Amino acid sequence: MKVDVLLFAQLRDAISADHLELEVEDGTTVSQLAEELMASRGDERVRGLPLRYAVDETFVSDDYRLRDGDSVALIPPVSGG
Amino acid sequence: MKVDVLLFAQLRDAISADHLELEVEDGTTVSQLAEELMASRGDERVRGLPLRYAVDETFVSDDYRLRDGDSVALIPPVSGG
Amino acid sequence: MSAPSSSNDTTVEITDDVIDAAAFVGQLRPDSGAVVTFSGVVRNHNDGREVERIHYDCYREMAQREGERIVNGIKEQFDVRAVRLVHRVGDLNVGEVSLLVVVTAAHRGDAFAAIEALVGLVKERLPIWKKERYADKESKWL
Amino acid sequence: MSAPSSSNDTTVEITDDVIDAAAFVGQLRPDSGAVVTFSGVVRNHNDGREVERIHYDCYREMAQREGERIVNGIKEQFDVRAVRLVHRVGDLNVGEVSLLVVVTAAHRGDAFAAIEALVGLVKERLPIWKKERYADKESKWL
Repeated sequence: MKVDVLLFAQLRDAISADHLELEVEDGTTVSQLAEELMASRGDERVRGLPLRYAVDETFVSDDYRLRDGDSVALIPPVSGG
Repeated sequence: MKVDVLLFAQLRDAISADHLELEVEDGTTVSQLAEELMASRGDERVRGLPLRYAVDETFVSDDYRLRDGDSVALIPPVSGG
Repeated sequence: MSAPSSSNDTTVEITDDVIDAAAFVGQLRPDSGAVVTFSGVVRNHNDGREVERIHYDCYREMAQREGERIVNGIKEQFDVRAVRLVHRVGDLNVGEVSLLVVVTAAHRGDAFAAIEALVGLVKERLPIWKKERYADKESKWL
Repeated sequence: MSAPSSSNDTTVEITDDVIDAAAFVGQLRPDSGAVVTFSGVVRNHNDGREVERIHYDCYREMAQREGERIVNGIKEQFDVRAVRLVHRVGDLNVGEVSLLVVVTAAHRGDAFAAIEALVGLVKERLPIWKKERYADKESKWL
């Protein structure tokens, strides 16, 4: 199935994209998706970065299982304010 | 000896003056002065009103002994803010 | 506004004029990440009665000096930069600002702790008295 | 400023424009005696380095929605009237305001408690990221 991955801040810099359309296996969790992406596309700037995840503009837990068409954002530690 | 007494808020209303020059005996404390003044000039609006005292624009304790020429303010409960 | 006193980024002002919040807060320096303000606003009701306006009486010289003691104490007690206080006295209408205080600090926790303490001291120690005038034309010292 | 959302005296705004604090705070109603504001200001230094400017990246749609969840939660949890939040994103200079929040309440204790909780949640949950650019031309995501 296909998911849209949104990237921000240092992740956008490291992966040189603000979003990616990825093919993932059924049952993949958001944290598995992130791990695979970090392994294939990440660099030393973002490895080990603690991430949170949002689907449909709402935080989800690490073990949220992706569905076809989901738009998932990888959320590095926020620093607004 | 002579002291100047400053009155504010409901005390000014009750005594119909914003300050009084009073003759007091040596050794009189600020709370004694206030008690005598309330007995002679106060009315039901201010009897029992808890007071603090200031001499030279600085809070003093109830047993501060007045000196000749002191300017003493009777401070009803404050309500600024 | 009259007679501001300033030393070491602390100011105190007792004024008869409308408080210009933008001007008051505007003159801050960019070395502080957190700016917290507290405004006391004249409410249109109190204790179930409709308030029409209020009058603040003040022991002016002492309010100035006591205000300075308060802000200097806050500046000593907390890790903050600017501590500023302006209190309006005289006649105020509903919706107008009677008290404005500002605290700036590098970190917000210090600013919040300091401003709460500051407003508490103002309400406990500043020689200022409020008289409410109600819609039924009665009035009362609080 | 763009796209304010409003319901029941709560507003959230994510904007590219300069925050007009006077306009933002000015539209409050006289039923609240206590008005507390917090401003986050771009500091001229951080961690011992001289900061020249900063850039805020933002997941805009989510920041708007998460902001609304935060202010609505504060409004439910505390006895307050208005809860308002505006966050600026994009490029900011030293001394400019990045975040402004306002809480009004009948009583100051509620306003202080609510605004501390609000700013804490903003810093924990709003999907906004800051990149500092230093005087030596290096830059870093925080």
